[in-house]
Amino acid sequence: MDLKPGPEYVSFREEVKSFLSENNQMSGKARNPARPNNEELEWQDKLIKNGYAARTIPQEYGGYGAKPDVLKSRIIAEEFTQAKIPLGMANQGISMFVPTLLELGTEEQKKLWIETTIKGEIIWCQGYSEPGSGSDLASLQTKGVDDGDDFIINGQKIWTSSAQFADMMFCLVRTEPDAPKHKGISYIIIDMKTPGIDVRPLMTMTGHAEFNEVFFTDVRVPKSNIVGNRGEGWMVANATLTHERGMLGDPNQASTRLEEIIDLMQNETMDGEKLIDNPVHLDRLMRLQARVMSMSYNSLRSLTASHKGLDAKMSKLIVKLNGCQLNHDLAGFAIDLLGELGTIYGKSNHDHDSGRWQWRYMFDLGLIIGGGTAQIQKNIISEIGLGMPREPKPMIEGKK
Amino acid sequence: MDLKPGPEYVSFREEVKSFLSENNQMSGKARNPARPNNEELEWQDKLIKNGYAARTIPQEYGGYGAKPDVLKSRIIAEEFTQAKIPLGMANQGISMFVPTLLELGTEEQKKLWIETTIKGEIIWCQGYSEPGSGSDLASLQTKGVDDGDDFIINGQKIWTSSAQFADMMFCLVRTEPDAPKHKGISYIIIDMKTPGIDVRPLMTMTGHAEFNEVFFTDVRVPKSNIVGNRGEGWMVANATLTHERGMLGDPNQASTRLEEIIDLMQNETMDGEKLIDNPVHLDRLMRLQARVMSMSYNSLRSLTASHKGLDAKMSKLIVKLNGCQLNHDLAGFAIDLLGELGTIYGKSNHDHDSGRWQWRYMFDLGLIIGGGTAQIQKNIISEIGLGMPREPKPMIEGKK
Amino acid sequence: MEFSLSEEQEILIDSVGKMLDSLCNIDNLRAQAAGDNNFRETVNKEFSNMGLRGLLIDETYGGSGLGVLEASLVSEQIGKFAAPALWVGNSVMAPISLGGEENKDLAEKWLPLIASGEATACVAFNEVVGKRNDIGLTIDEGKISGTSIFALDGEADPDIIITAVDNDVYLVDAKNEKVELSLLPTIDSTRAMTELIFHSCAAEKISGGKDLITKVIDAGRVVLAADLLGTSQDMLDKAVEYSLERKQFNRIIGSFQAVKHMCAEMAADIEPCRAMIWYASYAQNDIPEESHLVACHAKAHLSEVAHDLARVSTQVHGGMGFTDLLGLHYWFKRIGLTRQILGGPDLVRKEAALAQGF
Amino acid sequence: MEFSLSEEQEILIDSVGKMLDSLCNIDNLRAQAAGDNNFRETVNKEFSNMGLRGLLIDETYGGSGLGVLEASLVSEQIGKFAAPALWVGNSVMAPISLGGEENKDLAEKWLPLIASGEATACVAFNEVVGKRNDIGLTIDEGKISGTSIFALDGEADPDIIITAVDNDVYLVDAKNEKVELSLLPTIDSTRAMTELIFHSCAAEKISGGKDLITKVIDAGRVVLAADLLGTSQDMLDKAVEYSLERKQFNRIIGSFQAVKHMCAEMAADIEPCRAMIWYASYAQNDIPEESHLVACHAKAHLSEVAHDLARVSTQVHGGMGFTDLLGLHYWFKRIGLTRQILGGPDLVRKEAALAQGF
Repeated sequence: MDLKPGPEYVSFREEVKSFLSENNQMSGKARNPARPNNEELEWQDKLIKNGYAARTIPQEYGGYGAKPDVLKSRIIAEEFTQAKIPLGMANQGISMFVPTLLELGTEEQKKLWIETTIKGEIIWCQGYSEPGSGSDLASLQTKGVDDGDDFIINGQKIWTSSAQFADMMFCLVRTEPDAPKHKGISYIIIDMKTPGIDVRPLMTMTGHAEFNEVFFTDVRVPKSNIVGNRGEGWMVANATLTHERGMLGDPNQASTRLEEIIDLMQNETMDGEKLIDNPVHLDRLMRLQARVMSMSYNSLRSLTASHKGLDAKMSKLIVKLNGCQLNHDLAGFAIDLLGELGTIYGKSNHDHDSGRWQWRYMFDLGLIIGGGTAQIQKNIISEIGLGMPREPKPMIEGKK
Repeated sequence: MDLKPGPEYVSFREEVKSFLSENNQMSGKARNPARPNNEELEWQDKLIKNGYAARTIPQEYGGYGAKPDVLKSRIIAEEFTQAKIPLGMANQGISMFVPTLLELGTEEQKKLWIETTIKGEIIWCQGYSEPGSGSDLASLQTKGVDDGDDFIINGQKIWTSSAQFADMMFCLVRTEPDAPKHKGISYIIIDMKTPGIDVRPLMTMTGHAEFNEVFFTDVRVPKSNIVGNRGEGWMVANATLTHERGMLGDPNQASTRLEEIIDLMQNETMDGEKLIDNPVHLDRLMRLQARVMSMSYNSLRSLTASHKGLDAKMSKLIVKLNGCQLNHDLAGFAIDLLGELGTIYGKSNHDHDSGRWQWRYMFDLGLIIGGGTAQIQKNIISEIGLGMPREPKPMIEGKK
Repeated sequence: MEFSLSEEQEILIDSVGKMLDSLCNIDNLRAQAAGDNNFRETVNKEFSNMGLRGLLIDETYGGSGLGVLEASLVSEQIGKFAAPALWVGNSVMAPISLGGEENKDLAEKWLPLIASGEATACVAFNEVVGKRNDIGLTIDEGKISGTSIFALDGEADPDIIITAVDNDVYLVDAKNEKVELSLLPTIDSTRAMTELIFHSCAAEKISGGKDLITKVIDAGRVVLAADLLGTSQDMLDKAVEYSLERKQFNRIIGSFQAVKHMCAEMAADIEPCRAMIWYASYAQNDIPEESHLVACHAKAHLSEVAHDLARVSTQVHGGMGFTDLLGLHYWFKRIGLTRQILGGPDLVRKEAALAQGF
Repeated sequence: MEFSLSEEQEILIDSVGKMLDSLCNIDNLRAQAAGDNNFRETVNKEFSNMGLRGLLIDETYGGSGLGVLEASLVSEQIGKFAAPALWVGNSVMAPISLGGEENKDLAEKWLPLIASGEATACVAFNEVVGKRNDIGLTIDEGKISGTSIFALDGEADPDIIITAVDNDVYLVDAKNEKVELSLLPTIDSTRAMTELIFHSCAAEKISGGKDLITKVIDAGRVVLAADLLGTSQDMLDKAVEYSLERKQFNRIIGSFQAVKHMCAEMAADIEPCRAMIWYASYAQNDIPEESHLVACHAKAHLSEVAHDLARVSTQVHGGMGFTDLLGLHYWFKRIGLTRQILGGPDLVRKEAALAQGF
């Protein structure tokens, strides 16, 4: 147990700091949520060259080629955040597709896609969920019919963020209709410009379209676009699905929100009393602060484990369930603190940031549901974490 | 909607009041938890004669013979409680066995048992649960082997309160080993003095033995002791099981506890501040008070329904789940209010009633578990109340 | 003693329910969210036609002379359909404000018009419930200045404004150019909220003082609580219905114990609230000594129960609950807003404690 | 940066765990509950033999000179087995009270005896945490009068009493007839609680003042929180184990989603607490600027989590959990007591807020 950084990391942090001070013209620059503009592409390029993006991607594929070091990655994240300077891009292509390709792609696929992806020249979207296949993803129905050198794809995907501007999609398609559900799926790369692809924005409860639906009608894709072997797409996808779950429920977000809430309580008043002076509010704040702290320390713990190449086990399994709920509860608290003002959603001189809190409150509920619902998370925790049996298959189905 | 009582009930309340003032020598008399003594037997007799006990039991079986009127029963309960005068006896024989007999017993059985039971001359205990059959009661294994005019009973019962002093037991026994589990059970009357019955006190977490285990070794019981038909005991028992669940979670108990907690908060201090002046405690008190109120009003609602002979449906189904949890939470709050003093359990000049609260906190947890666990209650609410399907039978069992 | 609804009350529920059922659908809610007023106007015209607007107004003024209980039963239906009906302000708080004997002339002038639907009243009590930051009203020589936010039923070009300053209730001519009305953008497009800015605007005092303020707020809270009951009960019904249709793992999700227990817990929480609403509403007219306390508890308790229920029901709906496709979020957001108006739960519980001298 | 336990720490856990595993069983807990002291004496003798009592005491005084983190790791094992070990008072709070340079002579006199197990210390800080009703201590010309309840580790005929009055810590000769010790009857028979009555009893002031009081209470709270972690983690493990054995409806109950999710929720709640205990304990020695706040949060948060977990674990055990047959209630009650001592969660959260100037 030693929370003081070793000399190697002290000097690394210095490097990062000096790089940031040399580049403080980037400070406060917000990232374009859609396609990166030229300035961002140049910035990404510079970050890769200096090892602050695509850090562990081999140089032959355009990366920086450093060996993995979670502590250095954390230092980069911390310093960039503090300097309010945009970090390297983190889209689904970079965080999910590239790792998959590195693990299971052919040499040709790696050469073809990794460099352009990490540089931000090519944007990817993910085609996994379907309207009928959420928790039960493996039941997905989008079909790829074998037609010589191609597959002809028909079906529908949902929850595909950035599909509206993505160049490419990595997609799960049922290519072996007769195989058992987990063994009939292939992981296929699809060019979004292929005829027959229709992208429709998916409006959510927040009033925004954070996601899309993607419809496929006789979309022709060469078989060479399969990653891994035909019929093994489920296994290929799971390599990165676990990765995605790790990303949800990040405690740093909770810490930041807690700080924002404390500011709010120190600035807003009710009947002349600062909210921070209301003992009932304070008690609720302390309860939340304790949860935030415990989750931050928990992440230090699993961080150390992965740094040592150990399995963080339960301490990792609970992050999505606890983290998303905690973020949601924090937003709910902020709204309650603002009371009627907390319901303002839209342009108004009475908007004391409630719009942001309300968006978070709703979007986080989506995160509690998405990427493995809370119920699925509890199944995973009890089965993988506690060694309890899986739900027995029902003899008869549905209502008696 | 009219919470003012009708003239019939106003005058009835007067009758009760005057009866109580004529009998205020009984005021403050505690009921002997075990067998009634002579004074109690005489009192019970007087109550029956005046229609304040065994009110709706037909006169031919020693009752008062009034027609059912839940409002009058409530008035009796209210007035007796206020006058601190002991109500009519309410043991399992009176509350569960007698109603069963009235509904399904033979004329001979009624003549034989009802009068002696309601007068308190004969005390009954209930032999339903078994160590291996709690939630899944119908799987009970206590066997009754057919032997001419008798059954020979072997097995074990658990959770039998008052078995240590009861004269008789009404008991569920598997008499048809080859029938499906719900169809192989008979409801049998057993004399506790029969050779082969061994009663052992069952110590619980409270440190007291509120229940017993009862062991049967070759206990011979005449077949004429069956109530209802052979093999139909499950149906017979359920007539009263529902009745029992109605008794658990009574909101009047919660109201009384809330009053006690308010007294406590007005009398105890922390660092010189009355507990009632602590805003955080007050907020918690108000949350509990709202739950108590909603459950009291809910009971008025189902009371009216049963008075009209209607099915109270959901408003009745939730009483056990909510009521037991509420009582438990109230006890937990009282303990927290007393803090370290709240842990005192035993003779001490620092015992500010914490002994009573701790006993309730633990015993109520037992009630949450007993008489249909919270999980079973939720199954019932979702299936009977909301029309959701029953758990499908598993194809394979246990751990995969 | 009879703690149940009368036949007349059941008929009232049924007729209002049928009327709203025929008018309300997701397309209308969407159009309204997009700024179209037709839906609101249709609903409120129908309320006039059915003579509902004067439900609480004395017969002598052309109303039905019914009580807060009936107002709550109607409110529950409004909540169930997330309907944009003028109700808690125009038809509950305003009539009660003007109903007292001491205000006969004001009553004679306005109540018949409100009952007939020819006039509507906007009610601005937010700042006597609690003043946020520097928002609030002052009165000087009969003229009101300042800002009041989250006023009720101000969206339909009201004729009068009922508001409270310090310890008195006032009536203001809403057409007076010394007062500006504007809609507040909130999460809930099914219930409009209005901001009022007074520039030393003339006001008539309504006698009744602090007691009247309390009485009006209590009624408003109970009727809002009834709205929460209707909205959340409907979210539970929708969750059960969805769980019996949606299949995953070759089973309807309603056959999974986790989903069943989520629904059972919602039912166990909401069911006693119905009796609580009945009692709290009945108490407003018939048990004066309890009316304030139960009103506070009804508003606070329903706010908590409905708030949790909205989240769980959405979870049972899974991804569909999060999208706009089913429109479930209109109910979710209506609960989110109603929870906070006329006092959020913390604030109201504090009042409940005060009411008992704690 | 390394947020994990060292090999030495793992060995410490392992050896203490093995020792307690060999000594502890339900029969011993029952005998102890019935008033038999052998079990407690055996356990504490073994603690001396293993040199654990001086874990926090400087090597120069014959201790191991380890930190609060190690004390918490031991405490977690003690909690896991619900063992009657003298620990938080005698081996944590007392050594820290006497550890300061300014108290060299007292340290030289007592710490070697505590380290060797020849002397034991009872710690009475309850009233500086919070005074209930008229209970409390006063000091007049170096003599202490009054009552202190819920003193720690006073059951084994202690030699000294460390207590705090107003803003200072004091050492009292426990053999002085001016102080009476008696055991308090609590729900928890696995941890003895002592009442002390002082009749103008001579006391030596320990320098350090208010800061020392805070430092000692913080360490005590963290180590009690670690005890709660051990007790509740064990209750979760027992629940899972039982659910995999117990059958109902021809299935092990651990295959029912309701039971699985109860266990998953317990795991999700308790797991982050382990990291919290590590951090809070480490902070006591290495992050002084955070030590007070994290100590408050660790005690309050673990008290809440363990309290809920104790209830749910008992429910998973069904009727068996409610009986004495499995003895599960010894863990349940240990949590019930530990939650309340050195400050219940409400009180400690208030301190946490104060610590941040709120």
